[in-house]
Amino acid sequence: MSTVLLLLITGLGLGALYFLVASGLSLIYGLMGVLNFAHGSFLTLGAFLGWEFARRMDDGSWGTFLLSILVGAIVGATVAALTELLLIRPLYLRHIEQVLVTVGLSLATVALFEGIWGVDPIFIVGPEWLAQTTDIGGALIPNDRFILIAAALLVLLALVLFLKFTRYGLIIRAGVENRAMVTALGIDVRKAFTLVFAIGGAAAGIGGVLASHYFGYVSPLIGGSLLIFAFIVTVIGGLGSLTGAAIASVVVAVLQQFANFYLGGTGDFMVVVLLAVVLLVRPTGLLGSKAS
Amino acid sequence: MSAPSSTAPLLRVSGLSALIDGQQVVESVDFEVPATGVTAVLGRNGVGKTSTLRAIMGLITRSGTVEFEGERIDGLPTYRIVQRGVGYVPEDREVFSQLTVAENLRLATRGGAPHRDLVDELFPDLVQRSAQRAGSLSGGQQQMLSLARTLLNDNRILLVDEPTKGLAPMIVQDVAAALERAAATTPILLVEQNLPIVRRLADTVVVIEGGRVVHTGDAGDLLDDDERTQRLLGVHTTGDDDARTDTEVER
Amino acid sequence: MTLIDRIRTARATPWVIGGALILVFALLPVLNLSLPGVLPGATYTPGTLQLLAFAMVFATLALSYHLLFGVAGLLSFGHALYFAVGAYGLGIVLRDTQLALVPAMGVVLLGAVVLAAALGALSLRVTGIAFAMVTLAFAQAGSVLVRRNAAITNGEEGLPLEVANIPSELVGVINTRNLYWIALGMLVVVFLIVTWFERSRAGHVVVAARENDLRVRVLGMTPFSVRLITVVLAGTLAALVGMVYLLLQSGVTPAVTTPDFTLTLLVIVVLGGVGSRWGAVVGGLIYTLLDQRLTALSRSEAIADLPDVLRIPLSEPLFILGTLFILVVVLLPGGLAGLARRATARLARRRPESERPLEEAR
Amino acid sequence: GCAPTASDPGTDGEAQPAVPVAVITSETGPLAAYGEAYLAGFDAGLDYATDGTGAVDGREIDVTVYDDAGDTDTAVNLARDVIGQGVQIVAGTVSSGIALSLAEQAEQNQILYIAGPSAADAVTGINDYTFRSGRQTYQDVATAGTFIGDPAGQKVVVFAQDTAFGQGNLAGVDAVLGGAGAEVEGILVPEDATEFTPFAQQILSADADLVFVAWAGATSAAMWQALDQQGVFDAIPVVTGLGDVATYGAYAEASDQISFLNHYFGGAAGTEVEAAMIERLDAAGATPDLFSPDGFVAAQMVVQAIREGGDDVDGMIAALEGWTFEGPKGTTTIRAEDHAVLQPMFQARLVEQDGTWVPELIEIIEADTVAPPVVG
Amino acid sequence: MTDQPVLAVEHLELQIGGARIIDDVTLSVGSGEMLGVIGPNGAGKTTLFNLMSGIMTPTGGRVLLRGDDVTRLTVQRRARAGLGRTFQTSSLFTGLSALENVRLSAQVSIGHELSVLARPRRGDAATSAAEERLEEVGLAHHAQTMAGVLSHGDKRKLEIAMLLATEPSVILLDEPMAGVASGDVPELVEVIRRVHRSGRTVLMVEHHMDVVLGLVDTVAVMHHGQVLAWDTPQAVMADPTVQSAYLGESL
Ligand SMILES: Nc1ncnc2c1ncn2[C@@H]1O[C@H](COP(=O)(O)OP(=O)(O)OP(=O)(O)O)[C@@H](O)[C@H]1O
Ligand SMILES: Nc1ncnc2c1ncn2[C@@H]1O[C@H](COP(=O)(O)OP(=O)(O)OP(=O)(O)O)[C@@H](O)[C@H]1O
Ligand SMILES: [Mg+2]
Ligand SMILES: [Mg+2]
Repeated sequence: MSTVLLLLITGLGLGALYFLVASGLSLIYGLMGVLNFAHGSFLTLGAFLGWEFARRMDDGSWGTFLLSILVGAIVGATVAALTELLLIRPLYLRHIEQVLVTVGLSLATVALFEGIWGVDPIFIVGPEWLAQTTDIGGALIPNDRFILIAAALLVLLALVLFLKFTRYGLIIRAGVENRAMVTALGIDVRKAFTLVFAIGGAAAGIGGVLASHYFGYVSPLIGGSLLIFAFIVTVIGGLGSLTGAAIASVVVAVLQQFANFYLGGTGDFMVVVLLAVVLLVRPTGLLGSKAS
Repeated sequence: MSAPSSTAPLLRVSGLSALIDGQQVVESVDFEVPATGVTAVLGRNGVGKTSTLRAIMGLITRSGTVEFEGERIDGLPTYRIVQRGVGYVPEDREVFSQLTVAENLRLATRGGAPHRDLVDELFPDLVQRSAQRAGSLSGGQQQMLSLARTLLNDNRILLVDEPTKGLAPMIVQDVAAALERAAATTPILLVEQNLPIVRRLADTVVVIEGGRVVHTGDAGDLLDDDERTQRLLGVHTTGDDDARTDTEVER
Repeated sequence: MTLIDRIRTARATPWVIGGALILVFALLPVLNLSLPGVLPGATYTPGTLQLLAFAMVFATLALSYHLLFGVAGLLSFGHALYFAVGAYGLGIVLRDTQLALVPAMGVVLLGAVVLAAALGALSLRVTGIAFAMVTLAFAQAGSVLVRRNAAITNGEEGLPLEVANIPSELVGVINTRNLYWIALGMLVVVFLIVTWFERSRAGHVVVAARENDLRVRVLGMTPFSVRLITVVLAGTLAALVGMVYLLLQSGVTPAVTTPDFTLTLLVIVVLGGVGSRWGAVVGGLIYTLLDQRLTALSRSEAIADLPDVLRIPLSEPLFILGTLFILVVVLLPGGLAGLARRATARLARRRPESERPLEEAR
Repeated sequence: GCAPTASDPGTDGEAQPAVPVAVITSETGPLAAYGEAYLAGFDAGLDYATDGTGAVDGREIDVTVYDDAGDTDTAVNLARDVIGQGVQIVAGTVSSGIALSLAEQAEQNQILYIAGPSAADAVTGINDYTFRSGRQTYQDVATAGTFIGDPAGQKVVVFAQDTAFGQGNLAGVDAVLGGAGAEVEGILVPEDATEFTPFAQQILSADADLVFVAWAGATSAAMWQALDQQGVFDAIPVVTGLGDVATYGAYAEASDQISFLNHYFGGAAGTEVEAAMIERLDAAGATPDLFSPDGFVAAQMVVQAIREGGDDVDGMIAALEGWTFEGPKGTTTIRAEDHAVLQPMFQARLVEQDGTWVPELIEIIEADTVAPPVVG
Repeated sequence: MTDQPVLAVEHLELQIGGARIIDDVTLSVGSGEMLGVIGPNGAGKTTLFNLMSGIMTPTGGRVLLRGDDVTRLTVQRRARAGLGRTFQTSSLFTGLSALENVRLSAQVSIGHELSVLARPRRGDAATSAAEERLEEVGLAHHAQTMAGVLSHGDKRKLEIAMLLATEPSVILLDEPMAGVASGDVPELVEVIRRVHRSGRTVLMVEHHMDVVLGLVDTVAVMHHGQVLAWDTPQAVMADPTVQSAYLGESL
């Protein structure tokens, strides 16, 4: 049944992309309680600068491709850290305002990108191999899906290790609940917050470069179009649970694939229904522990 | 005014004022904490005891000078002040309710955990519940955790805000004993409503009213002076008031 | 100062100012005032009246959103849905039935009440960010339905207003002033309704439930019911606004069903100052005027001659708007209402802390 | 005439006042590029039609351009503003949704409206006051039909997005080719889908004689890649519409395997008027593109309306209805019954030239061959 | 212990993840009676109150209010049936003024509290009732202060004022004296006594033993989720198990 296989594996690839976008979002949201609307912009900027870098090199080589991912990560981390320092930090304790500032940032940056790079999509090419396919059980799977899946697994692993083996996870969870008390234990909580933002931004940057290869173009709207799915995935997965986000990414993407194909293009609709059902049945999401 | 002491005071507060949302809650407070013993801050509800402690810790915006070991710390951020060895036990427990007991303690640990044994001995309940979320602890258990977080580390001074509130009489005795022990090496600035405890621990008292210091002096002198205690704290320390407020644990 | 005192004394002045403002606004169509740069022409010209009416529609919509977000503390990402129900509902009823305008509006309002009650009851089973996401989901589903069912809604291309059963006084550019007065009237009425609700017992309880849900229950009240009342009221008012919008714009497109549209409302309410009715109104007016006029500004000669680093950002209206919004959030806590309050406080010497009105203490 | 406001100056005895014309189109927003091409074409057309004077019979044409930013509300507000100021001629906009709203305003206020490159068939025949200056979806589809010779007995798959545009195309193909005996099947992909591989599989299994792809927007690159990867091009001939210059890169590997129907590309028509248009565009630093003729023709229509109709809207309408003239694409007729613009269309292919893809004409399709049926 | 208990629990049980927080508890209070609940920290006192008031649902057993089984009723239904409580950690409408807090509570007892049409006014029944209550607990001077910024002790007093304003017939007080300045304790004791004498049934958790002993008719001692003793104060105090489990060695 090669169609089912095709739907499953491409669904997995799409899920990997969702997770790459959602991971940073989930990290920031889960730890800091900031629903980062500007996350899409981090992603877009990563994609654009990754492309700007790649086109200055000899297009199409693997080295360029990998370096452009690195560029995306660095760019994402830098803007995210700056955002935290300049916009989020001054709004300490004002959660809603923190969210709003990111809304404003996303509006402004998308407009700015349009001013700089124009509104039209810019079509891009990567290494030859990415555009080719691999035959798996009769299904021709585009190769870039494998890259996406591998990258998503690496990011998941890296984030889980970061949270498990450093104190930052603890500091930030405590800091979100009662920031003053963390400082009263002798800990500079602000540094930890900036770091988490930077890491989330780096994940977004990586996601951006890979997304641009998946879609075949970069455009100022590339981040925004993925953001809503990242939100949904984050919430379905459970607030603050990276593994939850990973599972939810795959569930959402596969559901979307199948519904689009077999149920007359109702993919988005089904995802929305899934979200509503999950929230009503289990408000904390699949793996979320704390109620909000 | 201050307690007779051969050494220089460890903590000197002068002209400390604090403003919260435009309201003066601490007004030009002066006092000193000597290098040993317990200094108690007393006063009725809402007079500014907690605010004074928070101002020293840099948790609210303040003006005036705070000197610790001869150096000014009033410009430092809270975490720097703590890193210098100023331990703080807040009034409202402020445990991290989403974290487990063990995580709360782990977070609080600064450079090893020199006094883990003391804490374990003092609050066996916590050892037993180390995997429980702090938010589901009983009120008293949270209070223990809050104390434990600070007693865990080596500190040069302790600022403790109503440590015995909500604790059962038996634990109150234990905590008092622990503080007494700690005070032998680490001076304590203590806010406490339980006068028998104050009488047992404190050497010096600072009485606050309306955000100002209205009395500083020897603890015993004040508590033995019924008329003055009545005036400053609204309590009879002797006599037979029918609520017998001060004899709570003495029997 | 408590609510009760506020009703009695301190708020008398704003009401007087408000009355005067209403009068001035009501007279604008017969006056010849100009505000170059802000308004496209003199106040009696249809273009200006149209713009002002459009801005008032948004101000009113922001007021209804204020009920949810500012009063009940419910962060909704789906308020656009009810606005769309009003606009699309009226458009469809007018097209497919022979009902006259007023009965048609009645039918749609009824529909909005039912829908708000049903969806509200469902989504209020969760709170906080989960509530935001459920409302987002419902609105998103609505948006998909509107875009996909082209046979009913005309899909992407938008639904035009069928004018056959509409009084001719409401059709055409010459009659813009009538629509303007309707928009103004609606703004005033909705403002009064919102004010009344906030000061009613239920209004107080919903604020209390925002502060401490469990406490409300322990006192023997049901936060759910009072929140549902708020959601239904806000949804119905939004539908009303949607209907006036349809009349004013002679049509509606799926753009008003998107979460982005709700986000705009959020931006407006914050710009004006969360919790402040006046803030919502002023925020709505200013935002819409900026939104509509910045495009003209960004095309101007002055900007075209600037060097690239300045020209590129400044020729993007959304960039200016977004940046402005960020600045307000970061630098002006409490939005415009907060600014106004601080200014008056400075004038009247420092007001004691205890006089902070209910809304701002969050 | 029906002057909309009392303050309308009408015709005083003094020297001829300028004729105000409002052009409302996207200069910013998602369709800004189309708007730019349209405006450049409009300027060129005005220059051409007035012989460089910018005036008709000594009356200055006073064109003001407004930016609707791709937003319907903004466009309606602008329209009502200019109508309030007494403007009787409004042209432009690149989005069908906005065009329909403006058509509504034109009817309510009885002014002349000439829609821009908005392709929706619904604009045709919508009301007496609304005209268009470009082609409509039906003409695209009909052009696609010219690729399969005799449609009878052939199977055609329409691969499109599930949007008004896509559904319009499917309906069009069904009418044009289905009517001529072809079996038409639609594969409609949800607008927001990002993964097209399974749909490419679906095309293959449909086993058709021709695939007509109607696609707009940024996802086209990924869509074409999916078709290529799954081997659709090797199996079935593929036809689609050739978009503006910016999209030439979207077909990538697949470029030379696709047959294109085309509304216009620079140099397609080879007419004198086209040469005049390109000359003026070049002078203004613009490139001839998909929607240059739409602007150009709009300006020609404006000039015609003013020349023949003066200040009277009904007169303008009468002047345009049934008007046949030489446009940049060739001989063009505005059909009196429903204001459809009958015009030649093109078949094209992409060829590689100096590392980029450029269009090359295959054949010009006569206006009559692709004329839409009369509305109403 | 009277013939018709106003509030009773029978074989009440609560298990969370294998831990028995409440273990087969049977207790009852007769009309107009005052029951003190004491016990070490974490014994399950607050949990017992949570089960009684409906904030938590038991895994076994029943809660009876005036003979009716209310085990499955919501918090608000029980509150409407006259069951009122305070919280160990103050739970207030922090963004509303003290008066507003109490007025909302009074609104409930007066009725039509969810009316969209009725508006509260100065001098209406709810408002004057609220003002009286604030006066009663000694918070009149803070009527306009935001509840969230009140000092700790003042919050405790506000809790009681809110409770009284709902005119409950059965009252659960969870450590009402914790954090109240010793000078103000007698006054609050007096308030509670007055409330009790007006015919209300009171259950009180409190660690201030002399407050408990001075007020209550009966004492229940809890330990590890069980009722260790349930008797007159004198008998309970004399019980050696209670001594060792709760009071510790006296000074
Ligand atoms: N955020 C705030 N805004 C305004 N006033 C405040 C704020 N926080 C505290 N206050 C006021 O400051 C005063 C001092 O409070 P503080 O908590 O220091 O008192 P306290 O002496 O510790 O009282 P208690 O014995 O009840 O704990 C109180 O009157 C309180 O209302
Ligand atoms: N989820 C849980 N897992 C394990 N134990 C729990 C859980 N939730 C509560 N507990 C325990 O249940 C016990 C009951 O707590 P409760 O708050 O009723 O005590 P309390 O008698 O009121 O004590 P205090 O005097 O300190 O307020 C505590 O020991 C607490 O740690
Ligand atoms: Mg205090
Ligand atoms: Mg307790």
